[in-house]
Amino acid sequence: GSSPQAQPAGGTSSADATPSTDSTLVKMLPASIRDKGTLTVAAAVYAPAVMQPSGGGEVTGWDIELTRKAAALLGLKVDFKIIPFDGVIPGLQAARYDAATGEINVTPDRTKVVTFVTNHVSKDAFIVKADSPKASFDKPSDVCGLKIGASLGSSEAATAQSMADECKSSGGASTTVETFQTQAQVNLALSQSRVDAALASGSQAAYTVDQTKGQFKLGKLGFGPEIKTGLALANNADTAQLAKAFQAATNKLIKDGVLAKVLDQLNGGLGAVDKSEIVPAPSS
Amino acid sequence: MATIAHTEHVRDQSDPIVKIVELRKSFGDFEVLKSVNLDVYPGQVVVILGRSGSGKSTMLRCINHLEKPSGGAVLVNGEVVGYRLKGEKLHELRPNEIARQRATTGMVFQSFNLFPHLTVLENLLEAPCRVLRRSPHEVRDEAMKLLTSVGLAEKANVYPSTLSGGQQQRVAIARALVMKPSVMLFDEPTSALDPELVGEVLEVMKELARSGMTMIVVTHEIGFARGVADEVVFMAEGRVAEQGPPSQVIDNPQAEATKTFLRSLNERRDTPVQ
Amino acid sequence: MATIAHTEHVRDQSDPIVKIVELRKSFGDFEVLKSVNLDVYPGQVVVILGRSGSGKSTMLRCINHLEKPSGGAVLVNGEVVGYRLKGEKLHELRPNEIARQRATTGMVFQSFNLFPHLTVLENLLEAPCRVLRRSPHEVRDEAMKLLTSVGLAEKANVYPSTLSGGQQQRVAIARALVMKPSVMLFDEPTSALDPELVGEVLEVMKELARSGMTMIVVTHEIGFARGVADEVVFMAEGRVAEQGPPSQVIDNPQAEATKTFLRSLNERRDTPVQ
Amino acid sequence: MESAKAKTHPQHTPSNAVSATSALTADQETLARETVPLRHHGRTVAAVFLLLVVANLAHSMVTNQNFQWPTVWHYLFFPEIMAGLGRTLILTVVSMTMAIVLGILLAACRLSGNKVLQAVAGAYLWFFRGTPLLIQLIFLYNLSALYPRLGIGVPFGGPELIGGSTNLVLSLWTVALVGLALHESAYMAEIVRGGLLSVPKHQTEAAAALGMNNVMAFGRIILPQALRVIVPPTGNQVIGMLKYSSLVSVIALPDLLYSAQMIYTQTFETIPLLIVVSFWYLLCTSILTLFQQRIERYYGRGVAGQSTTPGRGRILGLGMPRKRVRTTLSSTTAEEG
Amino acid sequence: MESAKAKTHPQHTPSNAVSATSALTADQETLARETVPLRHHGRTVAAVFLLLVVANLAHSMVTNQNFQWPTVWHYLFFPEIMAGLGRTLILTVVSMTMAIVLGILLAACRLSGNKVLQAVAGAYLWFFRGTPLLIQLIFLYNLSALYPRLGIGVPFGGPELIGGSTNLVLSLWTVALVGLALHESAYMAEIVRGGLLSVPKHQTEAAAALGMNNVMAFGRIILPQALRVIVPPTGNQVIGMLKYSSLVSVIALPDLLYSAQMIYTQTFETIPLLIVVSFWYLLCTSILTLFQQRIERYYGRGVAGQSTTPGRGRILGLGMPRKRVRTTLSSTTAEEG
Ligand SMILES: Nc1ncnc2c1ncn2[C@@H]1O[C@H](COP(=O)(O)OP(=O)(O)OP(=O)(O)O)[C@@H](O)[C@H]1O
Ligand SMILES: Nc1ncnc2c1ncn2[C@@H]1O[C@H](COP(=O)(O)OP(=O)(O)OP(=O)(O)O)[C@@H](O)[C@H]1O
Ligand SMILES: [Mg+2]
Ligand SMILES: [Mg+2]
Repeated sequence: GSSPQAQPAGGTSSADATPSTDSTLVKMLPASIRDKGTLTVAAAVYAPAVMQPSGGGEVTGWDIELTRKAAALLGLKVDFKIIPFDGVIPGLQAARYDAATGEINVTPDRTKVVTFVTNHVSKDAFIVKADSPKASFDKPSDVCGLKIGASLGSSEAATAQSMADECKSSGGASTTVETFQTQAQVNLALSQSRVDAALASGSQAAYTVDQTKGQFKLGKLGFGPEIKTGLALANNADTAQLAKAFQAATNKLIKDGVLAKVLDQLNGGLGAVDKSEIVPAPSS
Repeated sequence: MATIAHTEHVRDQSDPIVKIVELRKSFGDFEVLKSVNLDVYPGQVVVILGRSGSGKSTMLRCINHLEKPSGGAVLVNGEVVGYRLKGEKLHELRPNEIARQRATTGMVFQSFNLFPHLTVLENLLEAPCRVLRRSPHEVRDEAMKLLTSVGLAEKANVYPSTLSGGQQQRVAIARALVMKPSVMLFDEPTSALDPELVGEVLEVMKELARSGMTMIVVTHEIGFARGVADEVVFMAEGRVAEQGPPSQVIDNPQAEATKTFLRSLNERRDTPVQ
Repeated sequence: MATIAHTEHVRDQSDPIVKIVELRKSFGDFEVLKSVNLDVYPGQVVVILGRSGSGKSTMLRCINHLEKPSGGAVLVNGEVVGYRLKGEKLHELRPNEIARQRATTGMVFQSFNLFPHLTVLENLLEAPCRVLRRSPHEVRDEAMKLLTSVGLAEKANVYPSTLSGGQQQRVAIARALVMKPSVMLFDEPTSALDPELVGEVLEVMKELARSGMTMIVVTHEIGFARGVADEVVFMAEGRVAEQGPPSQVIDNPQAEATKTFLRSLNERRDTPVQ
Repeated sequence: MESAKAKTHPQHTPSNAVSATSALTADQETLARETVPLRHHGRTVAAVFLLLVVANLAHSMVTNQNFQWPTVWHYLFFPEIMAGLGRTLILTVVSMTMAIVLGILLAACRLSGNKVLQAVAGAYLWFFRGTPLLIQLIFLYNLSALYPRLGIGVPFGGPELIGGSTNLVLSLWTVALVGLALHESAYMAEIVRGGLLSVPKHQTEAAAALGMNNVMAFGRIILPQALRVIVPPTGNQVIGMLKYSSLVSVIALPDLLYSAQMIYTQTFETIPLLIVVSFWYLLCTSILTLFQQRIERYYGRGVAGQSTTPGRGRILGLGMPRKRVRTTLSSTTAEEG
Repeated sequence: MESAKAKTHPQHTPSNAVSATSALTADQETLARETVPLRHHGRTVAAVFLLLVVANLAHSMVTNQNFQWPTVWHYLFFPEIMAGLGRTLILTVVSMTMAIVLGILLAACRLSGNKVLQAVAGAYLWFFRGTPLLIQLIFLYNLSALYPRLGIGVPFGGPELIGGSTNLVLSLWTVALVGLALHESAYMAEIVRGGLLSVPKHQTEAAAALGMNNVMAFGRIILPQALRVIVPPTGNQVIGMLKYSSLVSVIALPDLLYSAQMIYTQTFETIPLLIVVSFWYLLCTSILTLFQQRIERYYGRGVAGQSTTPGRGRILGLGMPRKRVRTTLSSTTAEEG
C-alpha cells in the first residue's frame, strides 16, 4: 500500500491556513459551547491520525487536523488531551471531555453511550512480519490458526475476537486473540513472533509498516466492511445541537476540498467520504 | 562525691507530705491493693518491703497517679492527686492538671528509663525547661551541679546507652532532682544492676537522704533499709502488714509474712562475708 | 527435691577433665584473655570470681568453643576442643565435629536461653533426640526424672514464657543435664533473677555438686562459693590472679585485686541480716 | 540518723504545692467516696460526625443509580471474570512460593561470609527493587528482542550446550510467574533476613552449646523463631502480590482486573465492572488476612504478650498491663543480639 | 565437703569422651603453636561460578546490538523524559507527604480509646489495602460518573452548602495525588502505629513522672523514638511510591514511564526507551536509598549497636560481638511494653 508522508517535524499542521470562522455555522452551536469558546477533546496517540511530535509541540495527525479545522469554522478553539485509548469513551461518559477524536471507529456498543459525527472510512488491515508467508487474507478461513494481537479497547480487538469465534464455529484451526494495552506493545509482540499478526486500522497499519523500516509488511484484509470513523461527542442535553453543527462544518470541509487535502497530506489519501453523518441518527 | 546541694527540704510542720488514705487498686478482677494507709512526713525516708506481687510498685505508682486508684485517695502536699474536691465529691482532673501535680514528685525506676535519644544533659534539661518553662541557661547550671554531685559531670554530653547501669541510674536520680520535687519515689532502683554497681547508686541515695529529702524507697537492699530508713513498711496481700523503725521490723519482725520474707532473702547468704 | 540421679561421675583418675593451657583471646585489638592456665579435675566444683569485664564469660565460652581462642588450647576429656592434632600442628575441625565435641559439656547461661517456641519437655528432648539420635521414648523418661529432680515435673507441657525466672533457669539446668555432659559450665546463672528466686536455683546447683558433677561456675554469690566450691579462681586482667580453696581466696585474699573486689561486693551489705 | 536530718534547712517551700491544704482536713469518708470521671467532649463530637459521614455514604451508594447494581450482579459470576480470578490466584500462589524460596537463598547469600555472594545478592536486590515491576515484565516478555536464544554454554561466545528459542523457554505464563517471582524475591529476601537477624544470638549459642550443628540449629531453633517475624510481612506481601499481579495485563495475560478491562473497554460498563473486581479483591484479601492472623497466632505460641490488638490508650494513656522486667529476659532481651 | 564427693560412683565413664588422651601428654608448645584454619571449598566454587555469570552478562550487554545503545543515549536527556521524571518526582514527594499526615491521623484513630474512630479507621484500611491502586485511581478518575457534583451539604439529600462539578474538583493532578495519597496512607498508618507501639511504655511513664503532659511526651519523647522505627519502612514506601506512581499513566498523567510510552507508541523503539526509564528509576531509588541510610543513622543516635550491616556469620556463626544484658536494659527491654 501507499505509505503516508511522514509528519513534518515540529510543524503544527499542513501548510494550509486555518479556515476562518463561518458565522452561519457558529449560530448552529449550542449557547453553552459558544460562550465557552473552547472544546476539550480527548485523543489517544494513534499514528497517523494522532501524533505527538517528538521533542514537544502541538499534536498533529489527520484526525487532529480535521477536528481543528471543523472547530475553526465554528469559531472554537480546541484543547487536546492526550490519554490512553481505553480511557477515551469512559472519559466522555464521565464528562471529562466534550469530544474525542483519533480514528475512533463507529461501533454499536459505542453509539449507545456517545454520538458520532463521521468524517472518514477505514478498513482494518493486518500487520505481519516481513518474512511471513501470509501476505493477504481474502476470506475468513485465512485467519484461522493464527495468534492475533490487538490493542485494548479498540474495535479491532472486538473484530479479531469475532474472527476467532467464526473460526471456532466453522471448525477451523483454533485462533486466539491477545489484547495489549497499546499498539506499541502489539507491535513489539509481533516483532518477536509472540503473535502472528496484528489487526489495526488500515492507516495505522500502513504507518507502522513505514515506521519500522522493513521489519513488517501489510496483510490486506479482503473481507469485512468499511468502518466509519469520526468525532465522538459526549452525550448530554446539548449533544444533538452540537452534532448538527459539526456535521455542517465537516460537510463544508468536504465541499471546500480541505478534508481531501488533509487526508492526502497526512494519510496517503486514504478514507475520504463525500458526506458527514450523525450516528446514531438524530430523532428529529 | 559532692553534697547534693539544692535539694533541701522542710520538716517544720507536722502535716504529712504524702498521705495515703484507704487506697484500693484492682486490675480487672484482681485486687492488688486492698486497703493501704500511710503517712510520710517531710524529711522521712520510708523503705517498702514485700514479696514480689505484693503491690509495692502499684502503691508507689498511685502516689504520682501513674496508676489511677480504684478507691481511696493519695494526698501530696495536701492536694488530692488526680482529683479536685468540689462540693462533697472528688472530680477527676484533666490530664494537664495531673501532669502539673506529677511535677512535684520525682520517680526513679528499676529500668532507669533515661530518654535514649537525648544526651545526659538534655535528659536533665527536658522537663524543667518544658514543664516548668524555666530558662535553659539557669537550669543548665543547676543540672551540671547535680551531675557533679552524682559524679558524672564529665558524661554530660554522651548518650545514655554508652553508660553503665549504675551510671544510668545516677543520671536518672539527677534527672528527677532537677525538678526540685518535694518527695522522691524509688522503685527497686538497684535491682537491674550488676552487684558491683549497686554500691555507687546506694551511695547517692544515702547522700540524698542526708540532705533531708523525703524519700519512699521500694528495695530489697536490707542493708540500706537498716542504715538509712526512718521507717520500714512491710506489705503483704495488698495491705501494710507491719510498720516501724528498721530495728523493729527487720530485726524483730512480728507478722508471720515478714518473718518468712526475711528468711527467704537470707537463705542464700549462708554466712556473711569477712 | 529428689536426688539428681544419673549425673554421677568419676574421680578415679588423676587426669584433669578440663585443662586450659596458655589460653589467649583478643577481640580486635582488645586482649581479653592474656594467658589463662587452669586444671579442673573430675568431680570438682570451681567458682570463678572477678570484676565485670575481666574475661570470666569469655574463658567459659572458650571451653565449649563458643569463642575461638586466639592462642593456646582447651582440652576436655583429653581432646583439644576445636582442633585435631595432626603431625606437629593443630588443624581446625569442621563445624560438625566441633558440634559433637560441644555435646560433652553442658552450659547454663545468665539469661536462661530456653527455646521459647518449644514446651519445657520439648526443650529437654530436642538435643538428645537430634544430636545423640537417642529414642524419644527413652529420653522422655529421663527428662521427666530430671524435671522431677528440679521440682518442675508438672510444668513439662507449658511454654517457657509462662515460667518465673527461677523456674526457667532450673529447666535450663535440666536441659543441659539430659545430654549427660561430663562437665557443666554456669555463667552467672542467678544474676538475672529476683532475689527471692535465687535460692531455688542455688539449691539445685548444690544438689548437683553433691551428686559429683564437675562444675565450673561464674557467680557473684559468695555464699555459694564458700559453701560448695572446692576451688575458687579469681580472674583479673585476663589472667588467673589468685586460686585456692574458698577459705583462702575469700576469707584471706592475697592479691590486691581480690581484696578490692571483695570489698566492693561487701559495701552494700552494711551488716548481715539477723 | 535523725540527727543527720536535723541539719535540713527550713526555708524552702515545695515549689509546686499550689493549692490549700483543705483536702488534708477533709474526712476520710469523702476521700473514699466514688469519684466523678472526666468527660471527653471532643472525642464524642468526632465520633458522631464520622458516623454521619459513613451513614451518608452508605445511603448514597444504595440510592445512586449510577452504581448500576443490576449490571454488577450480572457480571459478578460471569465466566470470564471467574477465569480471571482463577488466574490471579494461580499467579499469586505460584509466584509467591517461588519468591519465598528465592528470597531465602538470597538472604542466605547476604548473610554469608562470602564477599562475592554478598555483592551479587546486593546487586540483584538493587536492580529488582529499583525498577518498576511493569518494566521488568515488559523486558522479560520481550527478552527475545535482546537474546533470541536462551541456553547454557561456554561463556564469552563459546558453543551452546543446551538451549532453545527464548519465546519457547519463556512462554506467557513462564514470563508472568518468573517476572513476579524475581521482583518479589528481592522483597522477600529482606524480610527473611530481618527475621533471621531478629532471633537473638543467645538462641544460636544455646543450640550450639547443646551440640547441635549449624543445620539442626537453623532448622529447629532459628527458623521456627524467625518465622514469627517473617510470617506477618510475608502475609502482607501475599496480599500485595494478589493486587500487583494485575500488572501482568501488560503482557496480555488476562487476570481478574484485565478480564474486566477487556469487557468494559468494549461495553463501557466501567463502574459496575470495577465494583465487581473490587468485590473479589476485597473478598480474597479479607480471607487472606484471616488466614494470616491464624498463622501468626500459631507461630506466636510460647511467646508472652502476643495480643496484637492494643488496648485502650496504650500510647498516650498509662493504664496498660506491665510486664516484669527480669523474669522475661530469656525471650525478650532478645532484640539486642 | 570433699567427703560428700567421695560417695561418687566410679563405674561411669564420660559417655562422649571418644578419642585417646594423647593430647593431654602433648607438650605445651605444640598447643600454643599457630593453628591451621579450615578451608571452605564449596563457597569458593559458588563465588567463582557467580562471578563468571555476572561477567558474561556484562559482556553480552555491551556487545549485543539489540540493546541499541545509541538510541538509549539519544533519549536519555530527552525533554519529554525529563519532564516526565519531574512529574514523577512531584507525584512522589507531594503524595507521600499527604500520605504521612493522613497516616498519622489514621494511626491515632486506631490507637484512640474511641470505638467509633477505631472502627472507621479500620474500615478505611481494609478498603484501601484490599483493592489495587489501579482500580482506586480509575474509580476516582471516573467518580463524576457516580457523583456528578461534589460538595458539603446537609446529609440525606439536604441542600448543598458548597460544592462544584466533580471534574472541576478532581482535576487530573488532584486525582493522581489524592489517589496515591489515600492508598499510601493506609500503609503509612500501619507503619506509624507500629512505630508508636515500639516505644516502650516505660518511656511514656518516665515522661509522665517528670510532669510532661500528653502533647509534650508525644512530641519530645515518643515520636522522636518512634521515628527510628518509622523511618526505615517509610523510606521503603517512598521508593515504592516512586515506582508505583507510574500507575497514574492509567489516567493519562505523563509521568516518567508514560512519557516514554508515548514516545515508543509512535516510534516503536520500545526496548531502548525502557532502558532509559529504568536508568532514571534506578538512579532515583539509589539516591533515595543513600538518603534513607543517612536519616536512619540520624534517628538511630543514642542507641547502641546501630550497625545495620551485619558482620560475618552473624546467624550461623558464633563470633559476633555480644552485648551486656543488664546495662542496656533501659533502651531495650523496651520491646516488652
Ligand atoms: N497493669 C496491670 N494489669 C494487670 N495486672 C497488674 C498490672 N500491674 C500490676 N499487676 C499485677 O499486680 C500485682 C502487683 O504488682 P506490683 O508490680 O505492684 O508488685 P510488686 O510488689 O512491685 O512486685 P515486684 O517486687 O515483683 O516488683 C502483680 O501480680 C502484677 O502482676
Ligand atoms: N564478641 C566480643 N567482641 C568484642 N568485645 C567483647 C566480645 N565479647 C566480650 N567482649 C569484651 O571482652 C571483655 C570481657 O568480657 P566478658 O564477658 O568475658 O567479661 P566477664 O568477666 O564475663 O564480665 P561480666 O561479669 O560483666 O559478665 C569485656 O570488656 C567485653 O566488652
Ligand atoms: Mg515492683
Ligand atoms: Mg560475663
